Amino acid sequence: MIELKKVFKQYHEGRINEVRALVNINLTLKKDCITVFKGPSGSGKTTLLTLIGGLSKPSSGRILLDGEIISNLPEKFLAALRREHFGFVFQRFNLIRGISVLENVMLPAYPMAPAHAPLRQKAKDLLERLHIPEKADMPVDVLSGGEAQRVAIARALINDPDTIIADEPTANLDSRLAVQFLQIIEQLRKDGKTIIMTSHDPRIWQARIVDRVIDMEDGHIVEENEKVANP
Amino acid sequence: MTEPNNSYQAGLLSRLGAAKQLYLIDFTLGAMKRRTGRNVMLFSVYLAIIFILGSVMLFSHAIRREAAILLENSPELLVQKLRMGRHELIEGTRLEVLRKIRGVRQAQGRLWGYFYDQANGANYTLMVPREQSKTTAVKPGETIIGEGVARTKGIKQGGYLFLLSETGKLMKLKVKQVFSNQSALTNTDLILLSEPDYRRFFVLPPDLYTDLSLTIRNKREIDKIVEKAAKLMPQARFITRRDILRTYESIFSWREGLLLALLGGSLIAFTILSFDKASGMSAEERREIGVLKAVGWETSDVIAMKFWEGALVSIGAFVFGVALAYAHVFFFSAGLLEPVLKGWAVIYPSFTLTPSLGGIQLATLAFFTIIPYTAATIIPIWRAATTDPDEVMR
Amino acid sequence: MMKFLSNTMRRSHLALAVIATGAAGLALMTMHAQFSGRSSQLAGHAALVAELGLTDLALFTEARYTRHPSQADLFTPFQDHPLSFDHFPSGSLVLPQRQFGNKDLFAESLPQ
Amino acid sequence: MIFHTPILAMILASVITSIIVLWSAFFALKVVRHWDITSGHARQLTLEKRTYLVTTALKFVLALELFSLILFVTNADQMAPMFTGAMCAVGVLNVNEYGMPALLLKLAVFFGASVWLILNHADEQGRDYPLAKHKYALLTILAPLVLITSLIQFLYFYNLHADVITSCCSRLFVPEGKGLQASLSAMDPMSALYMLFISFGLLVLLAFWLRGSKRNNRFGRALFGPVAIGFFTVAIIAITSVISSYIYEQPHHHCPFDILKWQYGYIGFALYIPLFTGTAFGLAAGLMSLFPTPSSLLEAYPRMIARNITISAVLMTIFMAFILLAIGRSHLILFG
Repeated sequence: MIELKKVFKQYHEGRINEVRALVNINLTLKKDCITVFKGPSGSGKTTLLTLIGGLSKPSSGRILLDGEIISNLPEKFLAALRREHFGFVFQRFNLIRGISVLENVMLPAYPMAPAHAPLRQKAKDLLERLHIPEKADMPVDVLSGGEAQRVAIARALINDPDTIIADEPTANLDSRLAVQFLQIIEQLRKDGKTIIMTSHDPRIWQARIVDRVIDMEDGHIVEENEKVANP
Repeated sequence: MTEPNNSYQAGLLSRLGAAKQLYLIDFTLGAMKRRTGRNVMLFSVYLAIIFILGSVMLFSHAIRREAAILLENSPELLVQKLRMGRHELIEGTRLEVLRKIRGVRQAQGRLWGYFYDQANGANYTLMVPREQSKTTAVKPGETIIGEGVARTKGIKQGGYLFLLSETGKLMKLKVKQVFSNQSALTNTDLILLSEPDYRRFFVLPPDLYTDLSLTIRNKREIDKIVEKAAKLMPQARFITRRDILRTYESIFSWREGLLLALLGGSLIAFTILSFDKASGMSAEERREIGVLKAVGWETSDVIAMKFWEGALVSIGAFVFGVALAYAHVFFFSAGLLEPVLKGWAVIYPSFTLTPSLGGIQLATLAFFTIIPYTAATIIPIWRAATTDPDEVMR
Repeated sequence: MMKFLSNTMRRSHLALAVIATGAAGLALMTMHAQFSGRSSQLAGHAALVAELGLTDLALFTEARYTRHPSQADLFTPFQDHPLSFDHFPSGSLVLPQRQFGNKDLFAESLPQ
Repeated sequence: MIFHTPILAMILASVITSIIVLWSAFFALKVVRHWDITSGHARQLTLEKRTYLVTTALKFVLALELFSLILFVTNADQMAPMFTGAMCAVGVLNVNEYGMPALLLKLAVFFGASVWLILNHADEQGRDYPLAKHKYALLTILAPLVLITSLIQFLYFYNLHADVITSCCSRLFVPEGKGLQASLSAMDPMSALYMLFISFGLLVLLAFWLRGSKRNNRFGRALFGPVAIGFFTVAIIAITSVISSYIYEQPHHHCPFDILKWQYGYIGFALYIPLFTGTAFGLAAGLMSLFPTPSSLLEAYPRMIARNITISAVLMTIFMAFILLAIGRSHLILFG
């Protein structure tokens, strides 16, 4: 369970190009539900995602994960926390060229240096589950948009995180692939994962499986509608 | 929030453990594949520098060691007469004076000098072997020549050597033997003559010698003996075996230092190159590091990974550079360095050095190449590794 | 072949194997140097030097003071011209004999 | 000044080390002044980022200093023939008055850098860089030490003239002589050996007592530092006065450096590496217990000190094992 208390975030503090990305955010995100932040670009939803996922620190205020303050942890512990709790799916997938698809999936586990063979097998199984096992040993350049996203999802799952954070997941996908993406998300929710996404794609925040939609504008939370517990 | 999953004990072992480093190397080599052009260029420059530096150092060290071993057998004490500061022939009568000094086992005159051969502009060293020499004894009309002489005059064993003496007469000598390449380093330009032939060739009165050589009974007394001899012959110059050894020690270390100072320039250029290469971060590389940190890599993991990139290039270039230098100096007898050493001499010994390679040389070479390179990449690697993870979301 | 290697063998194993062979090569060279250092060839050469009483290496045969640096007097390079330190290329590589035997004729002129 | 390539290499290395440590010290001053873990302020973030640079730089410096120390001794040994009267490294180090101080300072820098890195490793376990102020204060002491060492080492090389008459082992390590080396070998072999075993026993006893005791007696743990240094000195004296004679199988050969040579199977390394690292861990444990236990490392901190003490004791035991091996293998019978 993630709580944000009186969180502010400015970039380039004190300089002329100071940008106030987030203003006085107070938020509690419960486990085992799908939350979507919607709003125009520049509304601060991506910045909020970086704070929740421990990618950056707030200028002021506190962020708690399961009751423990994580906003002033040294970077080393923040990274350990990311490894353990969060799986990221980026808008542009951000797969790394030069290493094979399988290695891209295994990458987040490198710092903990588990045994090599079981890790390879685990990555293969993940690719299997996402229906792209045949591309394991190929470079990432051969992947299509949809395939690249599924590899990115497999990478996000390799460390068995309890929360998946996706930034504009369907921005580069056509409607068929978007539906497939939602099916994967639904399956992950059944597996007990918490999903946090940002999107300005109606197909996402209007989807029935979404539990909570939070509307944001200019760094503020505008209004929120909590769905009644979906069937 | 539980303690990070690796408890303190396991954390230490796995974090420092080899398993993690292997994963980092996996990633580094993969990432390096993308920028092969730049890496190959850096590797070849690195290899060339280590090859050149290695050749100079190995050659100098080997020849210094060989000189020390060989010249350990040079005469213990030599006496030269000087007049007007110039080397002058010394009278045989001086031998009795020197033989009277306590501690001198034996004193004998030496006859050696130079001969400039108009035909090919070469300088030969003519010498009379000492009485006690057996294998190098030469009867009148015979000669033993160094391989350089045989090579430049195109004569073989059994053939005849003709020398035009100052008196205009031609001296004909039968070549009894030619010294092999193995001893070329000290006798490539040597021509041994019997004493009568030598005196006839240079028109020398019977009692004059080039210098006198003394053998001393007890090594530690040399300084004492030199003092006494200096009182007897104030104007003479005394050269001990130690002087000879120290001459060569300082010649070669001075020269090696000179060459390294010259190469220092290229070293600095190379360090700047590596600094620039490491800090030349494309946007893609910066984003890539952002991704690594986002998916859970710590800054120290990224630093270790980047360090491995430099280390693999360094170690690879060092190992193969030294191997090439070793082969170049000891199997091709430093062919590339020959023009530098040869200068304008006509005769240059075709010698093969006894191979010598020690820990100190490897360490010194590493200090000159790997250390500056690694030092130069510390700051760029750190700057790369501290890119903010959230850059990847922007 | 490389494709096969990089698939089954991890890149790190491959890289470390290459470096290990390289290091083994270096160790081999050091042993080779150690071993051939004691070869008879050197001993034969040393005996010759002892027998003939040779004093210098025949590396630079251009002039007296470069052929026999330990024997030539300090003046030899000057004999052609008082200021011409020496003009043979190898002269730039050979440090003039500073000790000049035990009696420093021109002690005060030698740089301290 | 002898234009000798290993010398040029060591001077280059000392210049690089001095530049890096000097820069890190300036950074350390800034940390000691502005370090405030609670503020999310931009400056605190850059300071945190800078800590990584300092740690990486000092790891590089420690590795470089270790190799430089080994090269310093082995090169001195190889240059012995250039000096009349020098038979081994000791003779070469005595060519001028900067030799021995240079060696001792290099040792001090090695210990300083390794203690800093052990301290840094402990600091990294804490959630809020608990020991940051302490380790950077230590850095501001380490920096001048490195500068002085580089200077003394340069002065030593600069005043190295080929034809200087120097005195070496046979004349130096003779008990009647004066100076540091003489006192080292003044100890007669028997009592040196007793001293060695007694101080080893004391060290291991202290280690066990500290491990056993539940109470976190900081004084006892702080004592371990000086005990480690004490044992180190006794070990060096023992090696010089008695163990070396065993290894060389000659009662009068006391040189502590020749044992690094291949003729003696590099036993010198087998002795010195565990001894040096053991002393470093002992020192680190002693120093760490001087600092108050940081709040964020309440139970981890004492455990780390205890762990360092154990590692130090284990390394010293390995060292003693090699000592016994050296004595056992030697045909020399010194007493009885």
